[in-house]
Amino acid sequence: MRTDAGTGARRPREISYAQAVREALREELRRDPRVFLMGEDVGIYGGTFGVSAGLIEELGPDRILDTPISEAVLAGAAAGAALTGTRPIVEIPFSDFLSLALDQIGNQAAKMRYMFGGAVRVPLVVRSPAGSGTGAGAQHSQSQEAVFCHFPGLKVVVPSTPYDAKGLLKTAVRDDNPVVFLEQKLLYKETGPVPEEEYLVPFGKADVKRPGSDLTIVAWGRMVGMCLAAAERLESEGVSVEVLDPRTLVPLDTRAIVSSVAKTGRLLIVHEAVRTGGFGGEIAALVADSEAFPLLKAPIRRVAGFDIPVPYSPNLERNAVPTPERIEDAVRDLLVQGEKRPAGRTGSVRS
Amino acid sequence: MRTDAGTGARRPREISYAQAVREALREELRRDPRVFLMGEDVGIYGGTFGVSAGLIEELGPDRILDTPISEAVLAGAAAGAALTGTRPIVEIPFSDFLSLALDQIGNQAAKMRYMFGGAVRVPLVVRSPAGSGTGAGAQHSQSQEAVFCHFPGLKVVVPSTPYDAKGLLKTAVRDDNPVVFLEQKLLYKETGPVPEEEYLVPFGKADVKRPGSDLTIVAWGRMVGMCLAAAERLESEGVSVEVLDPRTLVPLDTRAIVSSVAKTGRLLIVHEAVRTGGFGGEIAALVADSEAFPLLKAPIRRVAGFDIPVPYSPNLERNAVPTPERIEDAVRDLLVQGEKRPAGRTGSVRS
Amino acid sequence: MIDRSPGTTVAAAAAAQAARTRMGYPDSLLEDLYRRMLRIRYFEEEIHYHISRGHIHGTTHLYVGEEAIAAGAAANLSDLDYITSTHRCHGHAVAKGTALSGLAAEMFGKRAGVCGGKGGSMHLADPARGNLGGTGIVGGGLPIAVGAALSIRRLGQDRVAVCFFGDGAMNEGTFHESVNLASVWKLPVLFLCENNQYGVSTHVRRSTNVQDLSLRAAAYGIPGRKVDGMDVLAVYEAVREAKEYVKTNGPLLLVAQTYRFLGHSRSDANVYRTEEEIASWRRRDPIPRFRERLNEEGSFSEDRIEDIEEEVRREVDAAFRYARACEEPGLEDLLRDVYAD
Amino acid sequence: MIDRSPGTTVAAAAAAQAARTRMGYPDSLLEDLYRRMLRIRYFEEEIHYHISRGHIHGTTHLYVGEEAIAAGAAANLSDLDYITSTHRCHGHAVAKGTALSGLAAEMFGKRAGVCGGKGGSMHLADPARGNLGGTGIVGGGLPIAVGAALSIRRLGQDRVAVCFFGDGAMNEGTFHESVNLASVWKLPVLFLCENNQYGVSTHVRRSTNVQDLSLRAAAYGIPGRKVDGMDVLAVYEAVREAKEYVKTNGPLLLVAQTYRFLGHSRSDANVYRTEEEIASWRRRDPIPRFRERLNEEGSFSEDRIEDIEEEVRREVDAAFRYARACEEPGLEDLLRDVYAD
Ligand SMILES: Cc1ncc(C[n+]2csc(CCOP(=O)(O)OP(=O)(O)O)c2C)c(N)n1
Ligand SMILES: Cc1ncc(C[n+]2csc(CCOP(=O)(O)OP(=O)(O)O)c2C)c(N)n1
Ligand SMILES: [Mg+2]
Ligand SMILES: [Mg+2]
Repeated sequence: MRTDAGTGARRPREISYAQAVREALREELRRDPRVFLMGEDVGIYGGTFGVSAGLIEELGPDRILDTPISEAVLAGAAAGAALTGTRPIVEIPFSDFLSLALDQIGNQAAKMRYMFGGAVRVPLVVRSPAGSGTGAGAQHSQSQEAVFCHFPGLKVVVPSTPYDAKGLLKTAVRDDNPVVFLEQKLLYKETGPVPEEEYLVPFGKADVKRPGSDLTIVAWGRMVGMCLAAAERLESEGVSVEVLDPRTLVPLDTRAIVSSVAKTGRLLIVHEAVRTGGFGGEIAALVADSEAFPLLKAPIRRVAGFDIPVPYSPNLERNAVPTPERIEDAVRDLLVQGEKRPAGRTGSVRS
Repeated sequence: MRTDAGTGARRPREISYAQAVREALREELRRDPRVFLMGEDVGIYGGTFGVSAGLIEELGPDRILDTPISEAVLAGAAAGAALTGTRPIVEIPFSDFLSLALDQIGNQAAKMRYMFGGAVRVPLVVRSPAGSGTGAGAQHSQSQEAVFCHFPGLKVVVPSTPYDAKGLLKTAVRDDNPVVFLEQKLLYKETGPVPEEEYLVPFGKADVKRPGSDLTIVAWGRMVGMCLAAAERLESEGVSVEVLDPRTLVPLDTRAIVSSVAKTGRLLIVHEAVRTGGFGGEIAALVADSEAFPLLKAPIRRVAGFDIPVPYSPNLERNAVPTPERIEDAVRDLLVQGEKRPAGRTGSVRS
Repeated sequence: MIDRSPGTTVAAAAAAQAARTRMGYPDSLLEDLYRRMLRIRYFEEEIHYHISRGHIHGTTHLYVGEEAIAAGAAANLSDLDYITSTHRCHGHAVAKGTALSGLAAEMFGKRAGVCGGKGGSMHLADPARGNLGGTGIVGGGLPIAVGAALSIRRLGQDRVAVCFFGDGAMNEGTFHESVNLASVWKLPVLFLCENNQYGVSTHVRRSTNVQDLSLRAAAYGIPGRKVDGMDVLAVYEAVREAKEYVKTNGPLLLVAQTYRFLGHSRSDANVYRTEEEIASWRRRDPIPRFRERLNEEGSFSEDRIEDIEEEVRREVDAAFRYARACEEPGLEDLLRDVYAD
Repeated sequence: MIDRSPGTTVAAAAAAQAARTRMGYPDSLLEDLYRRMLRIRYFEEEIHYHISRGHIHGTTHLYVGEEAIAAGAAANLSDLDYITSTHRCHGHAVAKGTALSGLAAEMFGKRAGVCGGKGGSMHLADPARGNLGGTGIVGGGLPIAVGAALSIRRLGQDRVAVCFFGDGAMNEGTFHESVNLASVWKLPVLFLCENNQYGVSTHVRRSTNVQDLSLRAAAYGIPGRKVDGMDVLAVYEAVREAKEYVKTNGPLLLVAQTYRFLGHSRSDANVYRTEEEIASWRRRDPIPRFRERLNEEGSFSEDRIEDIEEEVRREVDAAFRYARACEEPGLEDLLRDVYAD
């Protein structure tokens, strides 16, 4: 905590998302000697986005392991290590490459506990940066959280702020299950308040990033900030938008989502991943079969990435994923829809 | 066509799902010399489920290629071959192993056309048996169609009858895009009418497997038969269920689904894949944002696999995925829900 | 993370034993090796019987013919040492010392099974005894073994990880990545290839262009060795040496030549092998072969051998009787144990 | 499937030319090699300039220092032969003969780019000229090359596939699976490893335990060769021989020793290499080295060499002027070309 000059009020310092991740890594590595970090160029290079910079100098090459380029064995070795008393964290330079490790993550690590009748714990974290916007093309820009959510046994985390990134990563490292931790590469340089004291952010607890009454936006990762900015602009039009960030998709805080929608009567889901097969479908389906369903004043809408590989050209790339305009338009449209609807729509709540 | 003894009416012969797939393979291999089949043990062994039995004897080892056990290179080599003038079909013994080839399927084959600005076509088919019920455990029993649906550039096919299997596979082989063709291992021995004359089943066209007026079930693969049986039993209770099989999930016949739901006012989605992140969410979301939304008389429900790895013990395995009872109960519950709803619910149709 | 209690290897115990037979090995070791092989053989024969009668559902991959490898390897390992296994995992699980009752119960999908009935034939495991489990993914176990060795290194333990895999698995990318990583980090992993000549129907000559699989070690700068996988003592010796080597020097690739006497799995019509080929390998059956040596060269009387056989037979029979009588898991187990809290 | 028109290799044309210099090669070939290298170097220098000024967004992986490999290899290939490339793909694309204007336009994300602006730095491709494209997935191109060779075989064509990949890629599972499959099927693939000593910051000695990467060929029963990747004629010769070899015998692994003079990518702070190491490799810069030989041993006057340089310079400048002036793709292009009808 810092003291505000003048007032003397304490306010938390601001650090970047990348620094927040690094702090979580450092603290957990120092706390527990069983924890180690391995990945391509995580040592003196500091990782592809510099997140682990300085750690090898501090903790040494036994704890921060540079590896050959072989994602499958890294994920599988993490599982094997997790089974046998250590707590690995694996960094994969871009989350697109997780496809190379999917078998070890989704068919081995995720299933071992169940397959072995509960006889093991598999405490590992796979960290990897996701998202578009860096001009790196179709194979370096995807958001594939939905794929991992479809493998029971995995937990899936997508932090949207430095505060959440730090607190969730510390929770992930202490969790006894395989966790896929999708950092947002476009947020790495964004700063935000992060307490100096230790804290954890629990899994399965959504965060109301902004309260509102007319419409609920559920968004995660980089989209949260975009939705908050849209909500701000819409406020000047007299529209009150609630922005809810589930933070962890598995486990999902379904109750918080349903309550919010029950309150506002309108749901917009925003994600960067391509629409078809994205996790927005899951959330829409959960709400469409919840006690909020009869309270809906408008259709459930998704604003998501278009169903295309991420293009390279900057203008195309920017428009391949949700834009502030698309989000605002969707909100406005849902509000008009709501107005059009018959009054009898607010039906009985399903038990 | 056979002639019915007595009446003289022609009726199609009945063959098994496996035979139907084999016929499609044989016909396409004979029609086009650029087509070839490769995979582990597809030669004299006839493939893991005997689907390609006899083909190597007929067409020779240049067209039916036994391979080493290395799924990633098979998928990638198919992409490379497809780029350069041939039309490969790859068999992967169990669709669970597609995770090993996901990078080549989802990051290479699926994206090449777009990434290269439309300069190439990538005509390949990856065939693989999906589903539980064989007592083979968690790594041999999954239904992962949703994963492939989330990679734009892929088409995803899940045939539910011998007729569809044959017609869709022939279409797949002629398609100029990468197609993931998920055969249903528990259907291989099921028989059904298949004309002797050549026919194709188009992609993107849902099939009404049974017309009805009270509720729409959307189901695919092995679940279609289970839903049809449930619909039959429910009919005796005076419930008229429409069973719609999209047949291809990408491209998806959204219009057919929406029209059916607009007609019946109720939607149940049934899939064998685990619920969270399954393609049922996508369909629920599409309907919840369609012109059928204001016409819904009940929540949209999913009956799906539980969010667990597929267990081995027969009774557990059977209950890990939808059962006739769960389907029937869901239908009954939705009908009760509908009765409870206020009349004003059938609101205006969104343009 | 698994809880474990320490153990000693049979090898260590054997070394302590003074009396040595003409074969140069203590009787205790010879008996142990014979018992391990018999246990596997009888276990597999029971499985075969119950499978063919439909008492066990699902597929199975029987180990009959390959027993010398698991037995010879496991006799060098304590409960503290790790193994990773394959789809053909019964033999490894039996050899590693897990009670047959739990293994048999698992095969019948019973709650008392080593995996609570949730794993099945391809996933027999016993983490508390160092068996990190079978996997249905060919090549899927190799990275796991590397990870176990990473823990050994990180925790400063005096253990090894033995990674079983087949000739077919050797062409998976995970083989390459795993051996390479283990060699770069000099991890204590013994990569033990069971070359039974076939991956399903595909002969090793059609799945790779290199005749001697142990040559692949050169690609990783590690030693590659071969051993007659039909000779349990040869395997025992090779693994003993290899184990000492890998503890201080990093991985080693050991290729055991062997043969599976039965089909690949339940549904194999055996169209890809000749009767002569099968017969010629059956003549090298590791069990009668070792039995003869026990009898002729060892200090084992025919009576004693028969007693051992009888004992193991009873042990196996009891395990199967127990397994069949056990209760099935209930639906209340269905959703359990996906996540650890 | 791509449409293509036939072409001849520079090598074939050169062989036809009677006049030979003291170096034993026709001037036309020497000039061609020099031009290819210069084109790459100048192209990369322009990219470097525009990147550092923010005219080009995204990351890039420059090929400066490694030009001899792409140039020496491509001079052996016609438009009918295939290559697969990597994330470091500019040099391969330039060498394979694609017009610089389309490549430069792609780098600027323009609609006139070889990929319509959709691919970018890591995905330069020209399927009509046999370039099956770069890939952002390390090791991702190897299976593609095997597939191209499968088509060659199936269609009875007299072509080869040359697969470029890095020392780092050699530890990916796809390397293993691809070389193994090509060797089993004896496909006409030349696996050409550009060993620039590093995968990002990781020296090859820390990513594998085998000192001489060409030894890995032994694991697949195929020949492994080494070549000085800083000597364009050595590469030319090695690839010429290799090409003939692979056409009839199946794959070959050729490892070219080289070095990248610049950082791994845009964001490399170069903390992992010493100035001396860089300087020592820079002294082996393939371009001045070959220039000297042209001048001293060839029949090239200084004037002629300068003319060539001037011409290439103008060609590159024109390409970049063109590229910058081209229009961006419009939003109407955004959803196009995901699927072929
Ligand atoms: C990744 C993967 N690919 C294919 C299969 C199907 N399959 C099961 S066993 C087997 C053969 C394995 O051969 P090998 O490694 O030699 O072991 P063996 O069966 O001979 O003991 C194959 C192809 C699989 N289970 N996993
Ligand atoms: C599958 C995958 N893993 C990691 C990366 C990140 N990455 C990009 S280039 C590179 C190094 C590649 O080394 P090498 O193959 O030697 O090629 P070089 O860059 O030296 O030309 C890495 C690790 C990637 N792009 N793809
Ligand atoms: Mg084998
Ligand atoms: Mg390199």
